[in-house]
Amino acid sequence: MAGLATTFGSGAMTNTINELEEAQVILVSGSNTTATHPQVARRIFDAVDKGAKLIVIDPRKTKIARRAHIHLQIRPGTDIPLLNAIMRCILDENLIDDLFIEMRTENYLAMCDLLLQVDLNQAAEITGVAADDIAQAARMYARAQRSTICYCLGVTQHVCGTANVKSYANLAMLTGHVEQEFTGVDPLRGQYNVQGACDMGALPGVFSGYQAVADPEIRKKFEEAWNCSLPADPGLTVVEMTHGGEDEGRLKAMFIMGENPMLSDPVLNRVRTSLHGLDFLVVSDIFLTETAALADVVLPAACFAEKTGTVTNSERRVQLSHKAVEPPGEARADDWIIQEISTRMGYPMQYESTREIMEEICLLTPIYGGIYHDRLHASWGLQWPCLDRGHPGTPFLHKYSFARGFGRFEPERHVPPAEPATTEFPFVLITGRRYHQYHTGTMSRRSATLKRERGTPLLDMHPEDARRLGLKDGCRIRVRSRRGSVPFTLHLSSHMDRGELFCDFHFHESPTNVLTLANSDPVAKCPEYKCCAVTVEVDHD
Amino acid sequence: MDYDSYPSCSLDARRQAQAGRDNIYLPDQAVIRKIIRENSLVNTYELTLVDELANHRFSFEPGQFMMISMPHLGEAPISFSSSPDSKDGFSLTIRNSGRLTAAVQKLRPGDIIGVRGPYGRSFPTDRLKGKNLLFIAGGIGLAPLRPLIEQRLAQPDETGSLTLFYGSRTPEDFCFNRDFSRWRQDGLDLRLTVDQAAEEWNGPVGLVTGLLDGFPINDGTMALVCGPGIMIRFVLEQLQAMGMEAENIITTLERHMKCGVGICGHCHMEEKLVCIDGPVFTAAEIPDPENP
Amino acid sequence: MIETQTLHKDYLLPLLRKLGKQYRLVGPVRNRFGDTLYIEIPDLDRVDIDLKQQPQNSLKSFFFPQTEALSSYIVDTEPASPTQLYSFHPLLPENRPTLYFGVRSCDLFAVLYMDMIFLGGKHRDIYYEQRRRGAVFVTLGCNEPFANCFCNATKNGPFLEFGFDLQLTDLGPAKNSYFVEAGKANGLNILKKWTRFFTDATKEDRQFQYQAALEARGLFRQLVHVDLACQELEKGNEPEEVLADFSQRCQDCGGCTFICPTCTCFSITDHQAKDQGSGERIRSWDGCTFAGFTRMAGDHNPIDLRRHRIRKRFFHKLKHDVQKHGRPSCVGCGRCVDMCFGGVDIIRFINAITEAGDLGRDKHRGL
Amino acid sequence: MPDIPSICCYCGCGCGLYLHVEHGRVTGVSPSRSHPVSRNNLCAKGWHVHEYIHHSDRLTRPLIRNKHGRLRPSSWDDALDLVAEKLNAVKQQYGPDRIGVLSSAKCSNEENYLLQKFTRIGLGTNNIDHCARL
Repeated sequence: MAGLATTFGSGAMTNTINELEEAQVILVSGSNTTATHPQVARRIFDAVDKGAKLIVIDPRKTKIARRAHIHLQIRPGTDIPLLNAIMRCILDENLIDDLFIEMRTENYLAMCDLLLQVDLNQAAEITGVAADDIAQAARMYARAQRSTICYCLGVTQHVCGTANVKSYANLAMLTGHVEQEFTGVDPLRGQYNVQGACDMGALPGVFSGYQAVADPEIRKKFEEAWNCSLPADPGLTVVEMTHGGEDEGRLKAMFIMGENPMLSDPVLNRVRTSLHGLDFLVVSDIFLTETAALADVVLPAACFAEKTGTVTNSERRVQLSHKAVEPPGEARADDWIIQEISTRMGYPMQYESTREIMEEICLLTPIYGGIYHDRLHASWGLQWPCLDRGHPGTPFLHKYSFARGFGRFEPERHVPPAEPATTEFPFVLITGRRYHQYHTGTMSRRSATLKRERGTPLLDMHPEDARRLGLKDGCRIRVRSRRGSVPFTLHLSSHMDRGELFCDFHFHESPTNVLTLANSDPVAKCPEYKCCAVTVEVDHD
Repeated sequence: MDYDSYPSCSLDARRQAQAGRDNIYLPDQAVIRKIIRENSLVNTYELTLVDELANHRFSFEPGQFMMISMPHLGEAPISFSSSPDSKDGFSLTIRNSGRLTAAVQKLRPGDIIGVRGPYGRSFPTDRLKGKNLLFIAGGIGLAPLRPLIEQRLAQPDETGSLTLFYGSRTPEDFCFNRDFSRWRQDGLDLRLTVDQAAEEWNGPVGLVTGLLDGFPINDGTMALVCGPGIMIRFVLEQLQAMGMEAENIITTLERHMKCGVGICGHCHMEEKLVCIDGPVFTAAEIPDPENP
Repeated sequence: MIETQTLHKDYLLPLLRKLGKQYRLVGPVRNRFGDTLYIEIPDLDRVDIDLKQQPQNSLKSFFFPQTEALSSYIVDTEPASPTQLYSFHPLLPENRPTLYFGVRSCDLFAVLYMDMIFLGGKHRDIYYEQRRRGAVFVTLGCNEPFANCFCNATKNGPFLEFGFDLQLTDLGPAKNSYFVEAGKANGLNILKKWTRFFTDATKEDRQFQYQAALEARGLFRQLVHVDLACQELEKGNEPEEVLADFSQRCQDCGGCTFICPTCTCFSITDHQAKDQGSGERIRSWDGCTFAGFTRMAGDHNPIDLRRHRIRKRFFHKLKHDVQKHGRPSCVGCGRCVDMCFGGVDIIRFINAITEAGDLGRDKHRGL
Repeated sequence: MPDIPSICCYCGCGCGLYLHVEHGRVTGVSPSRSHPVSRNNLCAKGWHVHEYIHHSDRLTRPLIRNKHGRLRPSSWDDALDLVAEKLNAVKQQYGPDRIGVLSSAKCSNEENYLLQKFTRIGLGTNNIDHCARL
């Protein structure tokens, strides 16, 4: 997200999901799309049926990769050398979009300088992808009129996540594949309302609508509206909070609403220490999660079907979700809980409905300026930016000009993974989701059907690796990294590359994030979930 | 109770009562009288319906099954393993192979489980009368054949020769070994084989199909086969290769089931439903012989 | 002749209002998002009855809801208790006489199929029966089939010959009325009871209705050889390549089985209450496209490959039900078309196997 | 059986769906045909989104950890007062930046907005984040 914000000026999906159907070339990277964004995959399948070409960049032979015309099965964490090689091919074959670069972008010369240093054979060696395939993908992507890029956490959850994203943006700008309908760079957002949580300023450095807290003008606006004085320094990120450990100056109290860092955050042992070290922890959630079990106070919250409110999907579509049933027992919606706590702490908040809260959001958030509940009542949403009541919403971004003015090329060089495989830890572990489960499994594991379809944590391994280690399909194994070990059931899959492993993180009995490392991207602070060194041994317990 | 004779009973209450009686999804309660340990994973449970009248009316045929319920764990189909002629209740032989059956293993005499049934098509007992019967069983697959063996042994006048080839993983894994000497005394030719040899084992080692070589097949021979799917497949192939008519080879199959009465669709096997068209099939009737 | 009448369109609402006093009303309603669904109509004046679009749901969930509690149970949680308790108490749905109006031919035919599954065997399903008993169907013939329909090929539309209580046929803008046929006693009773809304049908009306039925058959946009597909499968042909391709496309959503008006498979699971001592046994829709559908205890799954699951679904519709019931159980409603994540739908399947079949014949002729 | 328009709570696709409600319980879902994303279908998670809503594990009462270290049911007033008191105490004693807040990608925009507002004015810190990165 930070990557796109630097290059384009806005970190959201540039197009709508439906536009994918009309693309001529779709480049999917680091996304097991059929499992994590089924509706996006559906558009891609439809587009391919209509004749579109599909390029997939992924270390695994995912379902979408098996559908691809070209699958670039890279080694984990080698996106940048691959993209630089692709761009070098485009440059060599003169497939760049001169006019676009001239009119809409800046810093092209620096980009060129970098590309001219790229050694294609070396890139093939680093990435593990044949130079011919790279060239073919480059031609395919560059020659089409309407090419679009979709990427997901496989690109961002690396130490060089931001640089990865910038490289994809570079590629799009080099060929002019952005700023139009049916073409762009689309980060697929993983969770229900992750886009909305960002938009609303649930981030340490910005108010709602990405208005920087460090900007005195903006702070003044909010201080006047809220009638208070506001702190100017950006706060801590999630991993900084949950990895405070025993440090001096660590957090003393936390309020966690509907999150489960005890499964979702890296190096769980450190998370546990940090949460244990708090003087006070309050968690509001719908179930007693692993995190709630550590709390001093647990507040029962309402789930999505028990309250009315808006959510924002991956394509910036703000939609109204209606209350269908009453919450169980004494459970209450989170907005009520927040208002009660705030009032009791001496900052009275009294909104009669979420409609009133939305009106305040509209007032203070330019990109949400015209998104009132009543406009959403009989429509399936408005896509921000939507500046005022009369604004129809914005299906694709950067029309006529980038949000930041010129698109900026940001040349990037290969950053090796923080923890490469070694003799002691010979496998590279990639973590991610399975189709039938969702995030930390709090909801999906309590669904009888989903539990039946995928009820146990699996570790995918190439059959040949398993043969070498004398392991059989379905056997109990233990995965060990420098930080801990976790039990899994082995699943042999020829969709893996040799030397690489894949596991999910939905199951508390196999807390994958005990293994992962805390190294994160210096800008976006995304932890490197897609690449850590591990070893596998038989589980004797 | 005949609700129609109670004029004061409202129409709706009458319907409710009627519905309760007709409700195929409503289990009865059965009490465990006795538990017999067969091996480390398998127990036989002797059960009686709690409702005395229902117990009195209750009857089943060899080859049929019951849907058993455990609290919070749902249901599973289990074949009868006792003689249909036994006076007090019925037996189910259950292998610990999932969450429900694992919970069953923890039960003690006096405990109650839910049961519905009997369901399914039984063995064609009339056709078997007077025939030379060859039983072939693997592991817990002997359980559904046991009622037939008991029934035939009890009617020697209407029974030809009886042979049982029974295979198991190890000598400890044979089920119903307490019956073996009685069965032999009563004239059953019982031959055992194990997959893995053990020190105290003098009998043959190998698959149960190995025992079939040279077995005399004639027009009056019928085979009854039950065991793991893969075993059924190979035994059926071999028996037919030995010249047996497919109609004379009878087996009983296992599938995932939810309703047991032909509605839920889980046990579809090509055009047949294992719960009502089976579980007993002749080799000629098995819709998908590759995958029994 | 009382069996055939006409109903002026102006009288439809007044008639429904009268019928609404006797029955719960269910009909196709267009909501504020522009979706048309069959819903229960508590107040005729506050809904937009839509007889122009195909309802996106079928009537399936009215008789067979997606989840339905079958019974509650109580368990004795005291381990030392001498007589353990474990008893079940039925939770029967209430029986509400319901009039379903604006029902399309495919949807009524699907109800008749469900009747066969739930009530036609040795054991009746009383939960289904409770919801089904007393239902009256006022169907609407389709003068203009919808984009993905092919009920002409499955031979249960666009107009019905039996099964309805009343069947309406739009007699066009000039007449501004419906041709009404009574198919069963309930329908006839409505015609008799509310004579003031109806007019005897003329010979011309009957001619028009006949003509509309003929013309409708020419308006189908999908050419689907359901009968040929059934024949191909009957011959024992296994479309391996088609299934291999489909298994690469299928993304396990189960949507085709849920949206299908004749997919009736279900699962039954226990849901423990908070107190451990009680719970509910709940049945819910299930789909043969899910891997867990056939998985047995101990993880053995006789149908473990995705292509076998897809095969199971299409073969059930087009082969096994033909063998068992004499006709395919696809009613040609087209709802599964265009909704699949990977483009696997029954039209694609039928086209693939009938084209392959034709190719085979051509090759044969070539020799 | 009213059909309540809602948005699937699983992934970021944001499918529009109808919740079927019977006797105060959500008994099923169906996708919207007119919705630009769901277009008449949902994934396996979406089709079963109703299954966890009435699960018996749902939290139904506030819980407070007692002196024996166990979570025990309490009244809303007690729980909320305790939260306010403790957060205020930490703020007074150590300063606002020693409090951290995690908001949620599973909550609505209004709730996220309110929580960041509360964090910034009520607690006086910018220590608010959620798991977008995870």
